[in-house]
Amino acid sequence: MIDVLASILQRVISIPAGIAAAASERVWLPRSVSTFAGDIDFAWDVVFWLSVFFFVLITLITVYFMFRYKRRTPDQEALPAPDHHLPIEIAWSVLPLGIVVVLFWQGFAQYVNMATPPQDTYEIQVSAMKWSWLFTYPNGAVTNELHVPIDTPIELVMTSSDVLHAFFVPEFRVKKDIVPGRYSNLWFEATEAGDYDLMCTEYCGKDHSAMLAKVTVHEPGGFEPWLKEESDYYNKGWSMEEIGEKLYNTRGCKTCHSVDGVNGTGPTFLGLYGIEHALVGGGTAVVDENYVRESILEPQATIVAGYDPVMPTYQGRLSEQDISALIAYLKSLGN
Amino acid sequence: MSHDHDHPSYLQHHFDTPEQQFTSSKLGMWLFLATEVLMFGGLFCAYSVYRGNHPEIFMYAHQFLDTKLGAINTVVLLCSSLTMAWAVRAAQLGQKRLLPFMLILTLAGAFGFMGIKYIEYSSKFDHGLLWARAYEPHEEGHHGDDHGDGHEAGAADHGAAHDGGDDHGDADHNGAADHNGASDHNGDAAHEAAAGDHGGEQAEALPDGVLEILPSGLKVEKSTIAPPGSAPSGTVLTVSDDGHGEHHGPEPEKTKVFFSIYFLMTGLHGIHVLGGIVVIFWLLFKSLGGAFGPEYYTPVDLVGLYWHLVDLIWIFLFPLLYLIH
Amino acid sequence: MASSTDGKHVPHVVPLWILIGVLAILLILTWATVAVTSFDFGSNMNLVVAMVIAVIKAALVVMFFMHLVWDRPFNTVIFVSALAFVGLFIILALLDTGQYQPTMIPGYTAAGGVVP
Amino acid sequence: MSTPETKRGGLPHQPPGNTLGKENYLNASRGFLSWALTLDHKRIGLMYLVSILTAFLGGGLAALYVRTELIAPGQTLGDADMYNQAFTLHGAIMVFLFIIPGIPAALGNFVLPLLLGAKDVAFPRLNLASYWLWVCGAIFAVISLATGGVDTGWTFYTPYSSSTTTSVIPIVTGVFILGFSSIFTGLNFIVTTHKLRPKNMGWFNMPLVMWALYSTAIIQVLATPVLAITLLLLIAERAMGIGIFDPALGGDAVLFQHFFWFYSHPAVYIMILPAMGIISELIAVFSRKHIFGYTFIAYSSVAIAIFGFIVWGHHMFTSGQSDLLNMIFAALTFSVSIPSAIKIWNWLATLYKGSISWDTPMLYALSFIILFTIGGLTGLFLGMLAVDVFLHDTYFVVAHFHYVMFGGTVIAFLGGLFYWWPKMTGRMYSETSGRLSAALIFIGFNLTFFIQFILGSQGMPRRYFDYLPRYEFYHQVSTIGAYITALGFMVAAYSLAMSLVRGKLAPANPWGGNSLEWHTTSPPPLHNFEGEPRSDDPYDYGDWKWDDSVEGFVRKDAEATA
Repeated sequence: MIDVLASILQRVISIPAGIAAAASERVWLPRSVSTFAGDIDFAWDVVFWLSVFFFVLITLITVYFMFRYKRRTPDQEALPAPDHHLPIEIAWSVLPLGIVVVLFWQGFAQYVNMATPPQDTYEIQVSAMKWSWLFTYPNGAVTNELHVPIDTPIELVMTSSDVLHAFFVPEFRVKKDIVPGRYSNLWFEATEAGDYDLMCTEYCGKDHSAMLAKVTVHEPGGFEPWLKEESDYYNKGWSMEEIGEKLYNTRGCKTCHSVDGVNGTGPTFLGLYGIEHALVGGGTAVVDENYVRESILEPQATIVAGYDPVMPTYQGRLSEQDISALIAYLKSLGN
Repeated sequence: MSHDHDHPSYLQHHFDTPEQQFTSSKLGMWLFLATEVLMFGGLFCAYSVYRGNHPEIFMYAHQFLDTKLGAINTVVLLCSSLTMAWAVRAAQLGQKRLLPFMLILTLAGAFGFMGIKYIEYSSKFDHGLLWARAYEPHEEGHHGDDHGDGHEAGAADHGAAHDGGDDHGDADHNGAADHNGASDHNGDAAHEAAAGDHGGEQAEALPDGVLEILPSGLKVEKSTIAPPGSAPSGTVLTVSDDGHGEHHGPEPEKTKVFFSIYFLMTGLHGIHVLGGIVVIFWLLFKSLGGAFGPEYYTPVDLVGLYWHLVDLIWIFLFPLLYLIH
Repeated sequence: MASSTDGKHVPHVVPLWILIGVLAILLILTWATVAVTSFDFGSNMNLVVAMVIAVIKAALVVMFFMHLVWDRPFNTVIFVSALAFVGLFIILALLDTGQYQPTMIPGYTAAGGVVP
Repeated sequence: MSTPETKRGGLPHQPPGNTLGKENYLNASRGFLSWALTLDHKRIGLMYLVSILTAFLGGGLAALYVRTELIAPGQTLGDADMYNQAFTLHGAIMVFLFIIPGIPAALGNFVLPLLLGAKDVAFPRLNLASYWLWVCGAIFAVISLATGGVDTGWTFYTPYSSSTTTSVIPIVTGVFILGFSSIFTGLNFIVTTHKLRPKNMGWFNMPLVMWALYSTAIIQVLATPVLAITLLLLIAERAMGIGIFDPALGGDAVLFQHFFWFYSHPAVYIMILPAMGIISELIAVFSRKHIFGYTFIAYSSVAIAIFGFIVWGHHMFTSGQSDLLNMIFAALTFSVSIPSAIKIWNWLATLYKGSISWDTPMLYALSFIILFTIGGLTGLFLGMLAVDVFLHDTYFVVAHFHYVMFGGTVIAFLGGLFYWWPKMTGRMYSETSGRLSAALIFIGFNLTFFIQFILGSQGMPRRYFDYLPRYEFYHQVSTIGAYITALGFMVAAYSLAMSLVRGKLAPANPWGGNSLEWHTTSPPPLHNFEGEPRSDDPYDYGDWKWDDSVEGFVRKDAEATA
């Protein structure tokens, strides 16, 4: 408790420094790094300055009246003024109508842009699950971080294997829910190389806020070599343990299973192989090849005591070879 | 008090006149009926969405409902609606013996409706035609696996669903009556003995792809499409109906959603009928004590409105669930 | 309709012949709605016919059994607006789900998470 | 007015029209059952008030937990599960147990029959049933908390809600029951408004808060049943696996959102409309000036109620709803902004040349105008399709709806509470502490939530237990604001609680209002009025004049106020 209070106090003390830091950055909106981000920012600016105008107007009127007509003595009566005025009332009913039509049009026109992908997009399959992302490229390479070439329209075909998730990269100004049982599509074209944060914005349970990934926009010519490097681990002369480690890092295992002995959403992999687990509903299971294989393909079949049944199946996401590699890696983590 | 000179016992203190009290109650009741309409509206919406997107499910699955029983139930409910309206009239006219009589007739209709609903439900339970998770269609008369005639083990568990039938309704009642209480065909030895004979024998001399011909003329066919929810893939039995070509074909995906909707809609409606039974009993009790007359019959009127709304919902449920074409 | 100046409530009594006549029509319509299922009117016309019959039946019940023709108009307003909102709900939901049907994955079953 | 009795119980200076120590609704009968089974709308209103304030305390503590957790990235107080349950609890309690019944069932129950000059609501037993249903729903919420809590968010989106292992069924059952409580209140109010007005009170002689409560009641009656069926389907989904909403069973997850928002968007207007009604009263009374544009305000309430039904899809712009529907709903959404704008302009016109008092209720009303303006204008951002795609499910949305729900409804609720407090209890609160609470809440609230607009525009998603370091500063400011707001509430609670102990006795009409509740004593007698109240224009304050000896307003035509 004291620790908590001390850390909170420390945060409070650091606030002035935070103000200085925040003031040096742009306050509204992150950088715009996609082809349509600029248009959306324009729509934002329109409604932003309109809002500032009306906010200042209404606040000024309120505060001015509040002081100008303040009641001085308890028996002070109001000054004579009309209690209705039809032309004025009609005016301030109809004028906002004109304004909102403009706003609707701004929002709608940009939306149509975002909703219709151009011809010849580069298509990447996105698979969202609790609580990680997998990206499958046309050549079969699979990663857990998104890499895209610059200045190329990218189309994402997204599926979820469990609950609702959403794909959101603030700098690209794109967002789309990923609905289980459906294909959700989204496209964008990045205009600046660099690393950006991909976040899940549809609440999906415990580690919702940890369902992050990096989006790397490659410089021209940088994407193809990277993609080649990422595909086909088995012809690189790596050992099975090394491939297993690579898979562990890129296929979402590490979101829930650590290799440092700390149990997370799932049991740690360190020293896991060969031990005997107590299971939910009684009984035990020895962590051997068959058990690991079953846990990957049918994670709901046996649940280790003390954990929730939240792991998605990797049926179809990992090949037999991949599973063997992961088992080899698990063995290398010892017992 | 503004109404101290004329203050009937039924007039509540915050109303000035019986007229005001009556129209208030009536307005309140109509608002309540509006909430009922919107509540059922949600179910009708779910129904429309699934029917709009998967007409094939509805075409296929409605065959398992018994049109004849549905129609009889419609008639029963309509008649009880008349007796209810008549009861209101009797109360208005101060016919103190006719009122309880009409209420009893209405109750008879309500119980008749629930009785028929019970028969329908138990038939569905026997055939495993239940909502999604419990959906496990199987044919009562068919017990091939138990008799070792070469069918895949477990086929009967998730196999043929039986026609409940607009055209073969009689076959279904017989089936339902015969096999009542024997839904667990693996555990009920007496039933197996009774049903085993024709099931086992017929299957032997059938053309390829057809696993069984039922007495009603239905062919149980082999299908390669597994109904969702049945775990292992393999031989699956479906029903085709030679009489009407449009009912042919394998079971569509998501058929179980139809039965989810069927049970929800008829179930919620059934609960409303049960609620109606309770309040009509209360009315009956009060009317026997002579509580209602021309000057005060509000409860009869309001319960009447409720009962007619229950009837009204059934008027839509019947064609939407039973009469799909 | 059922009002009087001194606030005493005077009921409106529905003549018996109307009640019985309405039931007779309802029964005939019930027979008709079953009978028409054996005809194929093409595309969705069978549904339309069934719904038209159901609406007529419902209207008869509401108007006569439920006294709405003799009742205060505001009660009709309530009932009709309830139906209108249901209609709005169904139409917009149908419009939407119909649009996104093509994106559905056939045979989808969830891979992760279980129901307790 | 009855002849004054001699002071009893050693009460200090008792102004005429104060019935403490004499016969009033509070002491008409005694004992627990006389409250638990009361049919008196005033007592039911008070019971509601105490209950929803208890719920508010619970929801507020959950909010403070959430804000404290977020003061730094990573874990501060508890783990992610704990955080998820805390924000779910905060949302569910505040929405279903506090804000929806808040103004209509607590304040509305107390004042609605008084405003109409009626003896009670049309169906007093139904009213009592509504209260006990609320209690029942609250008990289910507590059960779900006791059996492991819920982590779905207050929206219960499928398939998460149909697959999580937490206690979803109890809380959904609770909300289902609360829905019926809300329906009964709405039904009662509609019938009361129609049937129990005095003979000379036409529709356009009603106070505007009546129009607001009436419009709210329409929504309660027409929308809440859809929530009931949605929750029923959700329960069936979990218990029976019916497959309507869960894709794993053949259902459609987006359909759930249609169902949910068909209720929950109109429900937003259940929350804000009565608040607007209260503000219309406060602005007029505390300016001592006839409300400007009565008809426009009255019709705008009804318009909001009806438009509220056709815009639900704007919660689903990124949900996978089709482009066609996105477009339709985006266009319809803006329709709601017109009647809201009308109200703001009319309130400002009412202030013009008024005699504006700075009493606590008025301070709340004035802060309402500013906060609701921000809430409404930021709604424009979210109504614009392309901009909403960017802002959806970020803190911008969180800030927006808190400006409407908290800056709007809660502020108006507090204003109304301070306004009618003398009528309810017969006691005046201390203006000093009252004004302090209004100022603290205004400052704390803006600190908490304005910063969240920036946070959201930077892309910070909502419902995040942990966040990227670049958002830290904004979260810190927000958390500090939350504590200042909490302090403001403590001051408000102190102010009201102390008034019960040592508050001055309230006159019949401390503010100079002319709606009918000010024509009876404080607190009112059991049957509300002595004789038939005389109703005229509720916004004509010319008949009342300030009387120093009473410290309140008295009728000019009253010969002797005794």
